[in-house]
Amino acid sequence: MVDLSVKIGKTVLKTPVIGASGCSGWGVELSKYNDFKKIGGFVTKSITLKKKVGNETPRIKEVYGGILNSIGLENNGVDYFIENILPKIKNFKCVKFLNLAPFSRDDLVNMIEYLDRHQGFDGYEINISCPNITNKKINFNSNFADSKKLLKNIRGLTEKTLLLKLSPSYSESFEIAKFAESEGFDGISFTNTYIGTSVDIEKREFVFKNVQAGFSGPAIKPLSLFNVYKMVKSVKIPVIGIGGITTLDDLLEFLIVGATAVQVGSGVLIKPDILEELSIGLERYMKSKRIKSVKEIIGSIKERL
Amino acid sequence: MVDLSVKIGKTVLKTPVIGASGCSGWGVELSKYNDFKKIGGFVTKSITLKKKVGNETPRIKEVYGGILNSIGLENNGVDYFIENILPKIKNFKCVKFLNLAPFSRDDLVNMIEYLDRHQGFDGYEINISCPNITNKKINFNSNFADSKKLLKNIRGLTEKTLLLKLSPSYSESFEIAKFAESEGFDGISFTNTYIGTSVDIEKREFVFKNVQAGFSGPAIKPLSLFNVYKMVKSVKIPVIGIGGITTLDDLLEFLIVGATAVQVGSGVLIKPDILEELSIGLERYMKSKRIKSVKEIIGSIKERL
Amino acid sequence: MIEKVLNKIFLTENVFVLEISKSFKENILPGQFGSIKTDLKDKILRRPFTIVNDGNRSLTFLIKIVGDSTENISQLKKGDHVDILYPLGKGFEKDIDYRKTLFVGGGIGLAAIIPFLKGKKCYNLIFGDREGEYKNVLKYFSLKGLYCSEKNGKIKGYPTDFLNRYDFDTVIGCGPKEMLKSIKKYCVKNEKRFYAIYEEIMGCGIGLCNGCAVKMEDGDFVKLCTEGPILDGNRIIYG
Amino acid sequence: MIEKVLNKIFLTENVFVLEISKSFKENILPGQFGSIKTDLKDKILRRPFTIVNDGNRSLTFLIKIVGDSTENISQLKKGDHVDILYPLGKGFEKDIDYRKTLFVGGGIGLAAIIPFLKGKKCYNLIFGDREGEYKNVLKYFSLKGLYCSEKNGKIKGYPTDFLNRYDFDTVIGCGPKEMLKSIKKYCVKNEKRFYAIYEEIMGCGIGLCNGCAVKMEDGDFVKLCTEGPILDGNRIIYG
Ligand SMILES: Cc1cc2nc3c(=O)[nH]c(=O)nc-3n(C[C@H](O)[C@H](O)[C@H](O)COP(=O)(O)OP(=O)(O)OC[C@H]3O[C@@H](n4cnc5c(N)ncnc54)[C@H](O)[C@@H]3O)c2cc1C
Ligand SMILES: Cc1cc2nc3c(=O)[nH]c(=O)nc-3n(C[C@H](O)[C@H](O)[C@H](O)COP(=O)(O)OP(=O)(O)OC[C@H]3O[C@@H](n4cnc5c(N)ncnc54)[C@H](O)[C@@H]3O)c2cc1C
Ligand SMILES: Cc1cc2nc3c(=O)[nH]c(=O)nc-3n(C[C@H](O)[C@H](O)[C@H](O)COP(=O)(O)O)c2cc1C
Ligand SMILES: Cc1cc2nc3c(=O)[nH]c(=O)nc-3n(C[C@H](O)[C@H](O)[C@H](O)COP(=O)(O)O)c2cc1C
Ligand code: FES
Ligand code: FES
Repeated sequence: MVDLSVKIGKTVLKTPVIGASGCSGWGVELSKYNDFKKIGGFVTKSITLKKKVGNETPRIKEVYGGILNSIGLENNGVDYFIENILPKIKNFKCVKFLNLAPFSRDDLVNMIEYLDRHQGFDGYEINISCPNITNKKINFNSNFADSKKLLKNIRGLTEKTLLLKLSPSYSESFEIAKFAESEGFDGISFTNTYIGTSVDIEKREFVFKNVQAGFSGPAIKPLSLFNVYKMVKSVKIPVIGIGGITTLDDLLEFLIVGATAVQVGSGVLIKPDILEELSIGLERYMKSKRIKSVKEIIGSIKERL
Repeated sequence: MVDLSVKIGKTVLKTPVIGASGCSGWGVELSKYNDFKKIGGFVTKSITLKKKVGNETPRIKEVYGGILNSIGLENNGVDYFIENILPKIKNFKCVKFLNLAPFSRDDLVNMIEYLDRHQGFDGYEINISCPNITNKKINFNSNFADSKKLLKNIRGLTEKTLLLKLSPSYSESFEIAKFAESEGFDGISFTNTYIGTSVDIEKREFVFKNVQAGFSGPAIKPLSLFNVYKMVKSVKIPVIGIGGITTLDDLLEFLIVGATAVQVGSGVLIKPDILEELSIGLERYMKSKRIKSVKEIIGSIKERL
Repeated sequence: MIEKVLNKIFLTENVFVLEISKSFKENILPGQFGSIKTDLKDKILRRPFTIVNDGNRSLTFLIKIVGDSTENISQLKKGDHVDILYPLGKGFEKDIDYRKTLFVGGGIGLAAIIPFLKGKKCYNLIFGDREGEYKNVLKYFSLKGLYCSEKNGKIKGYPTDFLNRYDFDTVIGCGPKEMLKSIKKYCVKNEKRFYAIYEEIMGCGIGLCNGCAVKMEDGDFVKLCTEGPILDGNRIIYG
Repeated sequence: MIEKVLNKIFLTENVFVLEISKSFKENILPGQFGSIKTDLKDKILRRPFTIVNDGNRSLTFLIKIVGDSTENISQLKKGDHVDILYPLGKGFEKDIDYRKTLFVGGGIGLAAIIPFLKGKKCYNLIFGDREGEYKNVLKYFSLKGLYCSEKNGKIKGYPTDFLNRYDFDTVIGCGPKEMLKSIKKYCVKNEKRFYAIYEEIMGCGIGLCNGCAVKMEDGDFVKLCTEGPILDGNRIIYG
């Protein structure tokens, strides 16, 4: 038998394939298309302290090779999640991370304190890198000092696995990742979407009311592959590689440069059973190459020094 | 008749469509595929002071929706250019910019002093943003102070049109652009390629010896469109929009967000007559919409304040 | 889910009927749709199409060519494979009093109305056909109703100009946003119920992405793909 | 340049002959190639293929399916359009003393040799056919020579094992890099001339991008697409 399992903090995932936040809904829809016993897990849609109405439409636009999205973290807040959604996903057989999108340090502390009293999930992915929130003040990822204040002593609030999700658009991300490592975070989810835009030529207007939107999908894979390699070189804690993964080759490339696991976002929107398909594909590849454990692949890149 | 002409510094281009550096060779090959009287112009391959041998092969790899390249500024140096190439391109009927890739301030000063004694070209595009030169010391674009030292008082060396080519990978690019504006540069060419990579799964090696390579083509258009919009907001001098332009719609999007002209790179490698085709396409579009001058399109985006 | 093309008939220059095999046994309710992924490599998202007829061994779609994907689908031949997720969306389960209900269709929006009229003898239908292209479509599905068109055709005008000719308490309508907007105005003023079969660009089509949000009057957003596509037309804020 | 498919014949399971119309009047020299852009939306670069025969109203190619673009080209039907730039590359203009010249082909590399042998009665040809798939290809182009294959076939071994059977002063060879490498070793040792028809991944194919560089012994790089594809095989450093 081949061993596809990977460990991040206290969490052991059966396979390194995870559904990315915002593209996995609350897992309920996803469970109809994937056998949860055969995938690593998924990350929930971003949860904010209070209910958050999303951005104006259009929120999504297909462009050559990818998707521009400006959803705006639409969700019903942490209380609604605890009452209506957690009960439904508690018994899902795969790993579940809750993505938290704080607008202040208090938000973050309150959310973790509310949630940590409950069971049925494996940890938190703190999202400080949403490109669709125009209020600059709370764009932590772009400012090292703000991020430090936000993340200081968060570790002490929970025993559960703690991940930090970062954006590729700010060089500060690498410093912030090192700080999170020193604060005891268990892993870095890298990257969130890239900042792009689109123009409606007839109307001479930006397609999105916020002008900018998050760009994702196969078109950005070479960018994320390099970013993830750079992040693997910057921190010792596990890095979860994200960005344009839709095929087995993509998955292998990210593992080879050193990602401990990967997240698939846009890929799930196109093919909702892709998480199971990639896990099975990886298993077949390892059998055909007589690779006993996925750890033999992770970071197996021959460095040219 | 519709007026497609645009002005950058002292240079008037018949159309806003320019062949990008590195994808237009020395113009000689390009002249076989485009009627030079019907295009804006082209930028030559990067010229270095002394002959520069390019990187090891492979130097180019097609990926989903784009091209990764690690050419490494291969050229025969400024003397060879003056003796063997300039004579051949002097009488081409379109605008010609010489792209200079200095490894030091002396390089830049010497090159301009050699070249400025000659006629047959319209100006210089200073390239401080090549991602395929691994020697960090000369990666000016990543360091504001180094760039300032490099660009200080260059303006005085030439009356010809002076452009600065910048990379999207460094937030410093916007500060450097403002400094160039204050130093009297005539325009900003934005963006150079994005940094990406690719892995050979069987060999467990990076495809490119330098690990990183320049990513270009349709896949990165939404990123460049936003970057160019941000640059237009940062400087008053003309911005030449570059990045993934292959269709008339792409060209119109860049003009609408405020680019005075555009450069086409990868698009030329696919369709060498694209410069003429886009110029004719723009003319037809303007006639059908009864737009008399391209200036009515440039920056016509309705801003949402 | 991979299904097979059974039949394809062009009714007009750019509107065609597509029939594909049906492997799932679930029966399909009016309003439910399928979401097709073409093999165009540069098109990422699936495209949604109303299931016009559930022939329990086959599914029928009525598709108008408006862009690359619909163009690609129009070139499928018998036996070709179709990558489709179905049935999606919430089906219409309320009973309909056909004597008191007015169906209003505009252009290709007619596709969403057809499932309601299957096998029905008498119903009230107003159909707006801007360029007068849909005559064969009505004939093919043997639909009868007040046929109006701006350009040619006996009765000139928009569908909404003829609402007052009918005595009804409910409208079920599908078509361009301007048409739905003026139906809403009429129904709110005259206190009529209005079910709108709405169209908005979709991402996943199965409730994962929040990309298909439709703004309702209380400022809230509703997911078109899982809570729709049939929504309360009187509360939609038409963008 | 848009040409039309005139004829397509499969000679083996994945090797086919493609004949397209020729609108340019220029005559084609051995070694010159055409560069085809398929309509696969996610494939950016053109693919180069040797012009195997210049029939002054048509061009012939011999193509082996190795990936998406060659697969796509193999599905073209009569009358379909082909987006192709030609003639590219520097043609071989030296005259050849066929008695003193040895042609060596490996696998699909044979395609680059064929133009040299057109209409020639006697020539020396060694052809290496690793999996023994090319018999029909040799027959189709009525080529005769020493046919060797590692697996089946009478004569076992690599083409380069049989060089010493011939008396020659020049080799013209095309095939996998290992084969070219061992031909170079032999030719340098025995002071023979060696023209290698080299293959490397190309960008533009017309001298714009410097992407097709081939490293030569003096450390310099040579552009395969404009200065090749026929190069001095004794000076190439085979990657
Ligand atoms: C619930 C639902 C049911 C539908 N049922 C049908 C049907 O039965 N028959 C049918 O022909 N079409 C139907 N549509 C519309 C169909 O999905 C679009 O025509 C299709 O997505 C266009 O894809 P394309 O690639 O050909 O065009 P694109 O290149 O994607 O776009 C071409 C043009 O069509 C517009 N467009 C694209 N997608 C949509 C959309 N979802 N809604 C409205 N305009 C759009 C674009 O703005 C653009 O102007 C339905 C849409 C929804 C949301
Ligand atoms: C000057 C020249 C002449 C050629 N003439 C012929 C010919 O007459 N008949 C023929 O069948 N092929 C010929 N080739 C090779 C042909 O260009 C490649 O087979 C084709 O580009 C593969 O495209 P693809 O998308 O099908 O495969 P891809 O998906 O691009 O690649 C599939 C595999 O083929 C390899 N490959 C791709 N391009 C090349 C290349 N240019 N050279 C070597 N390996 C490559 C890749 O590394 C990969 O392993 C020639 C190449 C050159 C440079
Ligand atoms: C429609 C959509 C919604 C998303 N919402 C979130 C979100 O709420 N929180 C978050 O951290 N990332 C969000 N993302 C980013 C993805 O998690 C992922 O980081 C990004 O899309 C890159 O991966 P991909 O190319 O596989 O999609 C969203 C992406 C998309 C396409
Ligand atoms: C093969 C190749 C070689 C290039 N060489 C140079 C160069 O020498 N100097 C330079 O300033 N930019 C160079 N570029 C960058 C292009 O000028 C352009 O900025 C970039 O490719 C983005 O535009 P595109 O998407 O239209 O290609 C090169 C690009 C490619 C693809
Ligand atoms: S389209 Fe994704 S949630 Fe409705
Ligand atoms: S392939 Fe572009 S220069 Fe040879």
